[in-house]
Amino acid sequence: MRFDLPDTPPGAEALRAELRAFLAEAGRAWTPDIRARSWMGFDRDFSREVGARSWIGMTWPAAYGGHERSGLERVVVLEEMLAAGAPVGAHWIGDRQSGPLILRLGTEEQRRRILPGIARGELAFCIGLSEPDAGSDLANLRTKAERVPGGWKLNGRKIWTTFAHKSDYMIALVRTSPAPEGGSRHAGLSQFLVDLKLSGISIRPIRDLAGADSFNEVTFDDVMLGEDDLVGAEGAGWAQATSELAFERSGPDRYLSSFPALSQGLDALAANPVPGAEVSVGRMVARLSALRGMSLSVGGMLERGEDPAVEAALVKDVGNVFEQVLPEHLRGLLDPEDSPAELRALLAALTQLTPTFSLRGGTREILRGIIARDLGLR
Amino acid sequence: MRFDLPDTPPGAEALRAELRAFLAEAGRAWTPDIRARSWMGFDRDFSREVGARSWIGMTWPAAYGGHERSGLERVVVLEEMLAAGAPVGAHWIGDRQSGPLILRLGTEEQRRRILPGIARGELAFCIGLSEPDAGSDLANLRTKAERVPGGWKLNGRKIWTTFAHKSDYMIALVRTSPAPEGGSRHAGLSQFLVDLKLSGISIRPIRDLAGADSFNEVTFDDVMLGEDDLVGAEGAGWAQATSELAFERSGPDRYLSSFPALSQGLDALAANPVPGAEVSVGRMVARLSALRGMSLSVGGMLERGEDPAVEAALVKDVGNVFEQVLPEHLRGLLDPEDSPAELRALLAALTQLTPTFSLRGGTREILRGIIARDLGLR
Amino acid sequence: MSELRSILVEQVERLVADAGGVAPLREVEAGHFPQSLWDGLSEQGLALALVPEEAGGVGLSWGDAAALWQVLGKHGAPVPMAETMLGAALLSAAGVEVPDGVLALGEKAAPFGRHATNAVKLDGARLTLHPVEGATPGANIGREPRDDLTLGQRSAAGILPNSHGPRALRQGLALIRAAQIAGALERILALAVDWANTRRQFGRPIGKFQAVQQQLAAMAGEVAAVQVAVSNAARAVDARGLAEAGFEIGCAKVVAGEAATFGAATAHQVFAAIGITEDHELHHFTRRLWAWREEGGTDRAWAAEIGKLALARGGANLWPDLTARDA
Amino acid sequence: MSELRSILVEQVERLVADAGGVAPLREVEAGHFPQSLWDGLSEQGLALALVPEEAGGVGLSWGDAAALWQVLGKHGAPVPMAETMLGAALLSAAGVEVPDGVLALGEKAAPFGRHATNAVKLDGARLTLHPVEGATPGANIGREPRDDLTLGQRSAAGILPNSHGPRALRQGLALIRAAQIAGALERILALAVDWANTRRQFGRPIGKFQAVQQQLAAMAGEVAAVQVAVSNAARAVDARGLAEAGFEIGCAKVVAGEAATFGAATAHQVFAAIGITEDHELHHFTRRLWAWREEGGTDRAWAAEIGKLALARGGANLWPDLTARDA
Repeated sequence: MRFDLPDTPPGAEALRAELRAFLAEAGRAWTPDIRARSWMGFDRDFSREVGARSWIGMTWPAAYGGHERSGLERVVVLEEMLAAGAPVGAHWIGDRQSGPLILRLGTEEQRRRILPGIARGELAFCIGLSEPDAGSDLANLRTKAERVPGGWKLNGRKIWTTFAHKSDYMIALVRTSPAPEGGSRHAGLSQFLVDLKLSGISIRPIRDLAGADSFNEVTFDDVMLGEDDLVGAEGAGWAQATSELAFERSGPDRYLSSFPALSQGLDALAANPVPGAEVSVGRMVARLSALRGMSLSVGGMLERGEDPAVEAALVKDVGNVFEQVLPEHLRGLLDPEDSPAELRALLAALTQLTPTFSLRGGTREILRGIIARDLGLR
Repeated sequence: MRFDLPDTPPGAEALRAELRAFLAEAGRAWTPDIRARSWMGFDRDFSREVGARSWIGMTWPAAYGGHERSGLERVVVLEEMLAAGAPVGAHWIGDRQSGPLILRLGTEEQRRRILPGIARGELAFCIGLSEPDAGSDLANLRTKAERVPGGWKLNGRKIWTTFAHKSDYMIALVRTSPAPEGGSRHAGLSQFLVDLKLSGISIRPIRDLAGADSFNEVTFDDVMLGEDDLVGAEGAGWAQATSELAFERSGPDRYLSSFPALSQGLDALAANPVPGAEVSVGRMVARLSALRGMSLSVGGMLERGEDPAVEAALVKDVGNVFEQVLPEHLRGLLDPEDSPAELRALLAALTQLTPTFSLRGGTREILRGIIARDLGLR
Repeated sequence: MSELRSILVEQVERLVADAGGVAPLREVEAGHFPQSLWDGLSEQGLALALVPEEAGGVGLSWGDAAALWQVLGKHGAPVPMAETMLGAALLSAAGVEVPDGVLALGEKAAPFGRHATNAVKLDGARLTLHPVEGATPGANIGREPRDDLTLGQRSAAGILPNSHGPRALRQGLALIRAAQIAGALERILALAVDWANTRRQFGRPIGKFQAVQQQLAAMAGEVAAVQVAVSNAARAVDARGLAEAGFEIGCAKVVAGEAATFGAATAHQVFAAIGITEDHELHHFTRRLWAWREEGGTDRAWAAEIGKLALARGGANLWPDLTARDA
Repeated sequence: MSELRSILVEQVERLVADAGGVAPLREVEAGHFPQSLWDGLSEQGLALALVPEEAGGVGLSWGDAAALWQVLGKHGAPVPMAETMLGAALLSAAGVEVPDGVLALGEKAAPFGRHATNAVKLDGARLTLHPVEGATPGANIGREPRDDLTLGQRSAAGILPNSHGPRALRQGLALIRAAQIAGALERILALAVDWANTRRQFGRPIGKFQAVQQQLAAMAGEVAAVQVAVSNAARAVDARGLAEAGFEIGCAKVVAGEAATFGAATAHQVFAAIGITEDHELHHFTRRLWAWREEGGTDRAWAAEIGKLALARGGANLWPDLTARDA
């Protein structure tokens, strides 16, 4: 493993200033629950505004609606959005995963069809990975697409699909041929671009423990896909999806989810000083600073075209622990009876969300397994 | 699992008072290093004094030098010794493990030969379990005793044997017949009472990282044992040793090892108040109180003749974590520069000792495996 | 466990199970009071369980009561029976006749206050009883009613004996919550073990994975610690009265709060996605664990109190104080 | 990593390796100074590495220096080269000619003070150089010399520029220790991985057990965090000078201290009994980790400082402040 801090991109200061002005204005309307959910919050109007300001698809070619800026400038945007707790869920997946996938492996037709809409903040994506019998163990996927004249016929069921009920498209990983006897269990999987308005698709929202409906179960019943809905190479879906995950794991969304609580917690502690609180606060701030450096380093590697799969797993592992314990640390400092109502509400919302932090993008056990292999444990 | 607090034995108050007076006097001579080592410290003079006061072999029949008191009175003695950080290592193993084993499973001859000496604080014992190729995995033991006319011939090597170089006897677990093909890997092991003065035994002390020589490697080269040195049944050694371990795991030595530092830390904090320290202190004291309750509950079960194997594993697991983090918690409160020299020395000694806490009596992973099985994980 | 206690525990277990598992929890979280569960428990005379027999009650020990609260916690039982038991015990101790129905404790964020006919207030040693005239609904993170009440003129008053002390309400509530936490932790541990034995990943039950085993084993240790701490606290109340059991109650609430945090996180980690769905029963217990650790004094608040005491008494007294409190 | 830095790192790696692995560590812990190792490093001009070229030094950046200190830490190199580099940098910055030989930093518990010919003291911006006239030997938990010195009359003096600030010595030492911790952690992680692949229990290497894998993976995350925090701090010194890099240095020392504690515990847990023997090399590194986390300010002390600053600046400034410090 190897972490090198990248240089700050030119113009970062000005970009940050623009973002902060925008977010300060937009943020007036956000309740503690919205801030706590941040990228788990879905707000199409907000995403369209972000798109209008050229902050989605920032690194993509102009031909596809992108803005041809550097990856590190993009990181500036992501950081600022998350630090403010902005509800970025309607464009997050498209900008982070689905768009880059299509740009890298999609056909020219797919690029022109999809990317500009994502960049405008108008097309929302979800990722169809998990299934009832395949959570962490994706090789066990059963949803399948069969070749038929003119395209593919999709049947099966995806679960835990975030925002499927509000999205336009899903990138689905499904089986297109059986795993070869004695061969890799990961062979025979392919990725498809699925328009969620197609007939044969039914979407059932699954309410979560906090009462929100971000998850879904999506059923495919003889859904007809065109030839041009296959993304990348047939049978290469596993490798494609895996490199997508690596990309996903290093972003600031892996350590900033609880940040709004820290920021508000500082004010609560300044207003009602708690003896000795500075030590815990300093420990959280130090770790935040280190995590930001780790995440930026991976950003720099991605920018240079390197493959930081393990570094990304490390960021997510250390970052998730931080996100999960941060509300607990604050709770250990601030007695709820003495805390401002807004912070109390934010902490209550976070408490119910934190269990998800170490699930999305791979469970802690899976990530640590990846890291262990890289360390040379065999 | 099931924990019920036992009633305090009658006379406990008076017994505690006696012990405290004795320990206050004896403790004048103990350096921080001695207090930090506590039951890892070996002091034959001290053990003889403890024996003279009838505090060893307390529950054994008078016929074997015991004092026929209750197991809960015995717990009072153990607690007071450890809370004071007394160097009890010269009689600890004999009193806790080897004596009870011989009392339960030994021959009448063995009882008369051994127990009175232990109770007087004169016979010191060590336990020969680990071998170079068998640490946690005791089924892999290679040291073996072969039947020969008149007894047994012992060959092999034991390692990590605490105080072998200062002890009189070892209770050794060795192979007396090969593990049956396809049968239990634990079959064919037996326990022996080994007089360490026998010819053919060589003992090499292993210095530990703090420079102390409590560990040893013990080599047996055609050591001749008598018929009457077999303890318990031939081939039943594994079960015998395992039930011994369960007994070992629940004692106050599993959560009190760092207690002297807490006690001195309170004084240092009272002298130089640290804002907010009371919260950490309260958490440590609360956990100490709960652990004491858990340990006493197991003591009560043993007294009633029950088999608290899992409860004992739980005490050791929770207790070891407490013992290990306690010095770190104190370090998190007291800057070394402001601490009294004696506390600093005590913490330095403990820092180097804490890694051993989760080894002796079974590693954390092994213990948790035992607990998981009992929970019904399969 | 005494025979009486076993019988009581079994009775309450059965009543709560008969009420339909998590059904009453869903009911109360949707805004309805599970009247039949309340009635069933009331008919057993549970509300007066801590009132001495000579005063018309059942005369249970606090140890027995804590065992019952643990059962209530194990089922998340969404009725204020534990609170009512405490209120009745205090009223009776102060010589006030115990009214029928739900008793609210205090007037701010009172547990199930909207369903109470009367509320108990404590000021120093002076205990007063008030009719509940109105309630502003609120809820904790477990979605249990926690209401701010409008109380009428006191309808009765009395003086608590010294053995109860001016913090009897807070201490009693802390012990209740610690006991409920012990029960809820026992429940989610059992749920997690079942799930680990059922759910398959990578071709085998996840309970076969060492990482899962180690986490659940560590959780079992925490559950045991809370159970012992709660027993110890209840025993101290029986031996010396509420006023003199603050240390043990505080220890129980500290250990319970820490274990609730760790246990909820561990269970969710084992259950992964399914555990955070509304349909699954897990969250009824984890949300209550998160709520209960805050009520009756947080673990932080109690730790500060115990810690201050220990610091004031000094290192040489720590061990003698601890052992001197053996009930 | 720049090419210059790679070459330097490689050179120092080779010199330290040539000195015989842990042999010099055993030597110094037995009371002897590993003179040949010191001489080898000195001959490379390392002592003057942070002195600008125009002042006769090598003119390395702090980033380069931190990389070297990490290498020294990785080998536990028991010579005060990092301290001497810092002393020389400060002397040179204050316009004082740098004397040959070991430099002691301060006079209380001075690292390797008994082997120093001169000592550097800082009072406000005033830096003074003194001959060492006597030493009362002491040691840290790593058994490295930490001596109280008797110093002679100052032999030279100068004023540090504002860019260094009155805490330049403490901050420089904090950065050194954080970098050494990063290196030592890298080392014990590698040792633990090797051991896990070699040591067999229950018929397979212990590295096959998921519990061991998960622990070492968690440790790798901590190692990465320290490395990044150290790079970030060194970069801040290069960009803004020591005086303005207190925040980043403090962050590095906090993260390093926490990681040292966790990493040493984890490595010992993996190594079990063999790891706590004097014969095994592990403890040379874990004892140094325990010692180094205390020196140059504990993680607690630095956390308090950073935390106070963050509290004074308020929540709204936390993120802007953090990003404004991008070097």
